[in-house]
Amino acid sequence: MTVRVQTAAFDMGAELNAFSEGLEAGAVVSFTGLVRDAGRMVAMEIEHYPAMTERAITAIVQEATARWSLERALVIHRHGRLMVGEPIMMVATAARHRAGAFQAAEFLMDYLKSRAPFWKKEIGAEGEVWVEAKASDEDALTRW
Amino acid sequence: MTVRVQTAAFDMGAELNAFSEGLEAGAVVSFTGLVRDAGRMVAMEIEHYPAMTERAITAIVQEATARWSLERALVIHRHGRLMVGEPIMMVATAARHRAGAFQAAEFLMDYLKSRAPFWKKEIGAEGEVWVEAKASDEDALTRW
Amino acid sequence: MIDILYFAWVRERIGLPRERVQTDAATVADLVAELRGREERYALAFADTSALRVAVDQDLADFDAPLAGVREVAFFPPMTGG
Amino acid sequence: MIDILYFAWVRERIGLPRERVQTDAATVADLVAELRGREERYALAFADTSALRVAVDQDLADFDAPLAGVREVAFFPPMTGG
Repeated sequence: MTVRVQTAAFDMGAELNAFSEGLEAGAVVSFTGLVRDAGRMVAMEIEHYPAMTERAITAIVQEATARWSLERALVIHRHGRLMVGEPIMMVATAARHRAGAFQAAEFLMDYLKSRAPFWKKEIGAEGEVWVEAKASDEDALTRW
Repeated sequence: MTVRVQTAAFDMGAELNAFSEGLEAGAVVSFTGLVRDAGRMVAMEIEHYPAMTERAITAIVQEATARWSLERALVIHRHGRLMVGEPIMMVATAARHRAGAFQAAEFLMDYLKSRAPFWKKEIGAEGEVWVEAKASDEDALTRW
Repeated sequence: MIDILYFAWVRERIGLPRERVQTDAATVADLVAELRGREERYALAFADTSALRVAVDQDLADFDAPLAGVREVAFFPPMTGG
Repeated sequence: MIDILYFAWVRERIGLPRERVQTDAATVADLVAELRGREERYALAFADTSALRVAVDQDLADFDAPLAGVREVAFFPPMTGG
């Protein structure tokens, strides 16, 4: 299990290859979130709660690992200032079969969205606005 | 949309990076299937139906692209002789939001498993055996 | 004339990957009945059609699909891609 | 003494990221009531607690969580990670 919280950009392809090296599992799922250009946005600023972040993510990853018997799991999440098109975060899961790898990755994403202490702010030419949590993200948790 | 059917190995990380280059979408999901060591297996032989394969996969990818408004979709599937640990195939999807990217990738996998003309044979020290289709894979299609 | 293709264990049981046959079979099922009558190896390969899948001109089809105008029929076990 | 941390727009409204307070509040809700009484900016930040989340010693908690033995309380809007 690897959990990294960092300001630095990362190479999602290199991460996926390193994650898959020497696996016994047959199924690897990855999710990468990129800064999407939502209109006049020029950058995204991500704030987090350092003392809590790794601990909260680690607990989520441990739960997913146990529940879907993952051979490996990876979460990378950035904070600080990010440009449009840059990767924000990445999740990878490795399991014996595809259903477990997919479900674990979706579970991790749903929990990271609403339970990991990150807050996104969109920086536009005309000002800044905090991204509001979506009811659909909170609802997504009820399926687990 | 990219569909590739090939004998050559591929670098999943390089593929994921190329796939994500310049995307406007915010969510990228990838699935990679690896040759899993199912006991005394030494290799996997994958047969396919050349005249039908690309056409069948293309139809599946077009359906997924329309249904989940994908910005991009990628399917790579190998045939021929593969060693344990090697990637067999890869799917990648890019959508505005994570739910669409995940669903499209799972849909593509479910259809590739049961509707694309590939047949796997496990080559072991003591003989060869055709992989049998699983009822669970056929059942998985009913959810779409 | 129709090209008939065999894949995976169907190919192995029949002992060849493809052949061209002259047939008046109206449907895939009629063609299967004709092939079964040829030799033991065909009878074995087609013993249980519920274990087989068929593609007509490279599209998945049912065993009652008509063969009029068809150029290629392929028989194989359920697919195991992905 | 309890460390109180503020994040995102809660931090911006109150104007500081953290402060140390002396309090006899028995629960998070009591602490919120105390803070609201301090100054207008606190009253504004805590006007609608349904729009806020709280962590007690770095674990998500409810507003009725007790504060006995607690060293750190954090207030923030619903998280938007991922």
